[in-house]
Amino acid sequence: MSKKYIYLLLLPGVLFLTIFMLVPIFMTMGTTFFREDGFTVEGYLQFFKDPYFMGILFTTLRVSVITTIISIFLGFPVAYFVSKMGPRKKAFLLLLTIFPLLTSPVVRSFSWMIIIGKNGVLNNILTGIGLIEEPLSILYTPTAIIIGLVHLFLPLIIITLVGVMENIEPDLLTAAESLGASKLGVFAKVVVPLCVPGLVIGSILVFVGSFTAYTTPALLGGKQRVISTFLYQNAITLNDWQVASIVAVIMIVVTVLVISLMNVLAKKLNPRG
Amino acid sequence: MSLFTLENIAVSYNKQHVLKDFNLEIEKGKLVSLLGPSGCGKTTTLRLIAGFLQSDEGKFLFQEKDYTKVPVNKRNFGFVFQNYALFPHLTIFDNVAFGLKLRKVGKAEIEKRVMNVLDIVNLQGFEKRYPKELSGGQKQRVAIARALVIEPDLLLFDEPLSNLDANLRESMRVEIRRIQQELGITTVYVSHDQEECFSISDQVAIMNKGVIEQLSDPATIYKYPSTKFVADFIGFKNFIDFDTVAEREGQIELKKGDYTFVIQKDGEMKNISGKTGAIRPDNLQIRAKSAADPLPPNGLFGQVNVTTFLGRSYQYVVETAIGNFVVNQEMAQPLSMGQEVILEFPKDEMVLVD
Amino acid sequence: MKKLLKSILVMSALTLVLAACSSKEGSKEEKEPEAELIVSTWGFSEDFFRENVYAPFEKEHNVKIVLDTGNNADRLNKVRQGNSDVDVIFLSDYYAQQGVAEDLFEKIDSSKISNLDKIYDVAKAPLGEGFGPAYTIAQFGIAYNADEVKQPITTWKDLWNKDLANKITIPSITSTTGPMFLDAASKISGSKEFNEDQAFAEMKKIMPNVVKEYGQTSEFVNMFSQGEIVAGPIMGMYFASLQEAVPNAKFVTPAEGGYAVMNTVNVVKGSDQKELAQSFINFMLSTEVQEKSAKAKIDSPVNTEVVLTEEEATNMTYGEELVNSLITLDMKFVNEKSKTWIDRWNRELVQ
Amino acid sequence: MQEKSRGLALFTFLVFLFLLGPLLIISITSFEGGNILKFPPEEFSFRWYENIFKVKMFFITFKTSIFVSLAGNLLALLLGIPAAYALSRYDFRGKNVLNLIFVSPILIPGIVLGFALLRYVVVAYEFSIYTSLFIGHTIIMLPFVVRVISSSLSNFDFSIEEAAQSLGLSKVGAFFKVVLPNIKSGIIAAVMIAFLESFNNVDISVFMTGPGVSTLPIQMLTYVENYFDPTIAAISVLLMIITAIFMFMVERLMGLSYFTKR
Repeated sequence: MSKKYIYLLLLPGVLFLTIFMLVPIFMTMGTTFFREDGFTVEGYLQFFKDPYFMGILFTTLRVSVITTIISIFLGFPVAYFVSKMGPRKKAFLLLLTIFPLLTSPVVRSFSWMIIIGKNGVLNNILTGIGLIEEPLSILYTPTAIIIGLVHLFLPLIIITLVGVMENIEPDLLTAAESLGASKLGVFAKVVVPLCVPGLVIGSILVFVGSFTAYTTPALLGGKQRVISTFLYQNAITLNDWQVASIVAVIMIVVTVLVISLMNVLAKKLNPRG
Repeated sequence: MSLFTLENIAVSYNKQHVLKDFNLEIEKGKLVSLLGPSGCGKTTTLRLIAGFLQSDEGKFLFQEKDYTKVPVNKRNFGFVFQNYALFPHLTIFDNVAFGLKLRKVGKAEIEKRVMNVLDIVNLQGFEKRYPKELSGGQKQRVAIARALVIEPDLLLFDEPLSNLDANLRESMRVEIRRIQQELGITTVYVSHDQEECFSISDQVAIMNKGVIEQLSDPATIYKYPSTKFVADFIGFKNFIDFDTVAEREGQIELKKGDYTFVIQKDGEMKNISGKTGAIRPDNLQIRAKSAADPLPPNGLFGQVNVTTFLGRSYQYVVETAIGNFVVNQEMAQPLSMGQEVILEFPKDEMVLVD
Repeated sequence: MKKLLKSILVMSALTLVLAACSSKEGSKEEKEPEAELIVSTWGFSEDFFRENVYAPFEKEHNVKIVLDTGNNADRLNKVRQGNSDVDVIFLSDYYAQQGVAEDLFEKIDSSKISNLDKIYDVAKAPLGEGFGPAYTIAQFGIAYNADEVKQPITTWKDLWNKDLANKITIPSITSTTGPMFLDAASKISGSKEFNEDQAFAEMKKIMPNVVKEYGQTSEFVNMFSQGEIVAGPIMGMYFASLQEAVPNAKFVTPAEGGYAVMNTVNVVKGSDQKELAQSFINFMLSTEVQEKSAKAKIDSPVNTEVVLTEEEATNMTYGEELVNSLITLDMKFVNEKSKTWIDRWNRELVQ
Repeated sequence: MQEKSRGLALFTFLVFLFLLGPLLIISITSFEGGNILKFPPEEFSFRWYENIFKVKMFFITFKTSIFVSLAGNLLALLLGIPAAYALSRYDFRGKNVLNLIFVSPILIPGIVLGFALLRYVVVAYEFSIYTSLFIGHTIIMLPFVVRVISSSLSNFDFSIEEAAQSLGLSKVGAFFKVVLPNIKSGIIAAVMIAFLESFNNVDISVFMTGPGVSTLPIQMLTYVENYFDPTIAAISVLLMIITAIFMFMVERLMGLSYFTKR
């Protein structure tokens, strides 16, 4: 049994991914740099000089950052609570967390359309109890996108953090308490630092997911575009493949950049070394 | 007559030689152990014999046929794994019958042979259970039964007892030896536990860095290690590198600086080419020295440096003019630190090694 | 090793077979009758068309009609990319003009389309001789919810009213009626001729009122019935659906004038069903189909033989007089400018 | 102290309300009898469930989705199982790069992958929409198949495979008779997780629609843009039921640990 056959096992899959994924992606990247007259970064220069595009890019980045921060703030205490539960309750709560994750994003975004619309559940309740007179305009605004994205990605951060928190040895917490730390002190000084790697992974998942999400902004977003719907519009509605390709490359670059930066951060902050 | 031979085998892993110019001959019906520290190549040798890996160079002859390139599944060798390797999805019966089914044995015959072998390993009544319902020792016996039932030409054990607790290990090795002798199956047994190897083997091969240092029956190895590595490995902790070695009147005279030692040469001691004397801590004689004591023959003056209590005896490290020696001694009144002592090297306890 | 190789070969062969099957089975599934006519359309009132247009046509010609639905732009682009096998395409005049300019359509043999004689002259060949006729003329006007809008809306200008902040939608510039609304903006700026800069300046002023642009009119209907918007410019043919959801909805022809939207049918170049496609166009223009869709308030008729009662004609673009009163844009001009407009629209308005 | 953990419990409850409330509301509205989605419903009826079966495109796209997900799943298994086996069984040069290639479909933004596929596979090679959907979905399923099966193989003791060989099975035979039966639950879990990933996919499918061909989520997306009746709510309920069944099966087979390990 030589090593050759190991590669033989991998060959079909690698070949498939190369032909149908890597080659198309690299060709897409290539076309943004090469025109009839050779190598050029003209397309990108135009892009970054263009306030319209930069507006879309920054809106998307802003929405993604806010989504990530909200998800962490909502997800962290919940993960802590869940990880403290007994095995049966924990399993049940995890199932409840995972369930939305496996539900179609179309369904989840649509459910928010029912809730935050002018005639939606939320406005009906608020006007019903007399808190407001005019219904709030939430649907078709960036706020709506953020709500939808938090709903989409919050489970990811919860389960990632629960996974990390489960691996914190209980002895460590007892030890900290025996050294005189209060419950809150234990949480801040021991639990939080030990969760950093999980927090980073979770943040990557939420940020990258928000940055590239299509369904939620397409359904809940209004006149303001985000980068993924902008790519779609250029590719399909405007048939401008040059611009679509540049947007695609920028999306890949931002994604890769964020993942590598966060990984560096994770290595630096990891208290376990 | 030898059953199989490994000739000039070389195996390398990541460009590092694990075995090089490796030779081994094993006789039919014998239980041969490969013993050595981890990384010495014993498991590699066993896996090579089994066919799980192939040598870069050299030949493997089995019953005078070239087996070098024969795949595992065509070899008809039984292999018993360290971690049992039972099929978790099959019952004990199906685990044992696995090899027989592949050999297209008839149903009734399978039934008979499986029950028979379960009887041999004392596991009657377990055939309907699944591996996870068995204890470690029981699993190991199933693993042995599964390897035995195919009537293998060769039985291979890879540290089969290392996952069992001490008591079970002792009874299992007796069991293995009993079965092997009853059935007369040639067996290669790998372990890093000396006691285990010595107690069950016809022959033991002590390996180091991909080479067999000594292949002999256990008693010979125990008494007459042939190399410094073997001696050290089996508990000879004290070594003296002599300047000269001379044979005289059935005795050997050794010199180290100003000191002269004499050791008995009996029939079994073959090695007099070596210049290193070796002796076990248990065999050195130690006693306190009073001011007037002269140096006895085969003796040295020294001073106690370290004392450790071993339970049954005390262990001392004694500093002498030609180096430090480790001595075990049962004594009511232990020697104290810095005590002047006399060491004596009994004539018939020191051996010469390479 | 040999066995392993063999099994890998078998695996990869399986994979290939599977891939082949998937593509075959895909088309086979739809291929119960002999021929297949692929029709690219909006998907609006699909049930009506399925029952009253496609089914009878399928039966008569023993053909299976397969639909590709979506907005004008997306569907035209699929034809541009040349991988859609579409035979017949329904497009508004604005998009059809692009298709003509890019040589995407077959010339039509007018002798094969006998019903052409029965329709309005303006509808016979709005894109030029030999290209597809308009099967309906719609009016682009304003709809509003009378329950929510206090001052009745009568002019385009009324949509700029500050009371409507965050309460209207406008057509996206990439949709058919987008340029028409831009023209309306130019008109209310006071300019007689179309003035691009002034039009965009006016557009900028209306944006605070806009919740979301719509790419497809059904989105308008959707937002209107959900209360997300209370008014907006829309084609008259969709009014029936608005009224269904909001009984007090009103449709008006603005004082500055409504616009004519001609929806055309064309045969896509390279179609292997040219004959059948022309029969289909002929069928669309037939008195029978035109009358049914008029009475269902789906499409206003272009066939002059269709006679409607006053009630039936409400909200329909019915009668030569009305048809002639509608403003028509020079689609060639629109086409030339559209790239610039889309660009300015995106840059200046959507922020 | 007591106060604090009660506060935490309340907070957790509110977050779960946020996560599950919308899904509950959508389920309730699906029973609305009227034409317009309302909450709470004014009259109770199953008519929108019936409507699912009346809208032909739902049925057609449902079939397409099922077909694409199942066929893609099969191919992903054929490509993914040997790869997962090689990646978790052996050490070899380039292993990290190959690992990266097999997870990259998760890392590359779906919308980018969809566009690249449209441009360089659908348009460039004139593949049919069906074939392209099938290819695209196989790509996005592969990393899930490889990951889930690898994690199942990482718990597998490969000496069992050697034991089977020493008893007379060939390498391939040992794989099918001993390895496969013991990672069966991992494979089923992989199939289900990959299926849900593919079945719910929008990013890639949105670029691959053609005459009469589209996937259910895309059809739902178009439908939501055009109609606001409770049909989508009704479909959502059916999809959630399927999801729940799949999830409980995965939980039974692999335990929840699969989901928390990242």
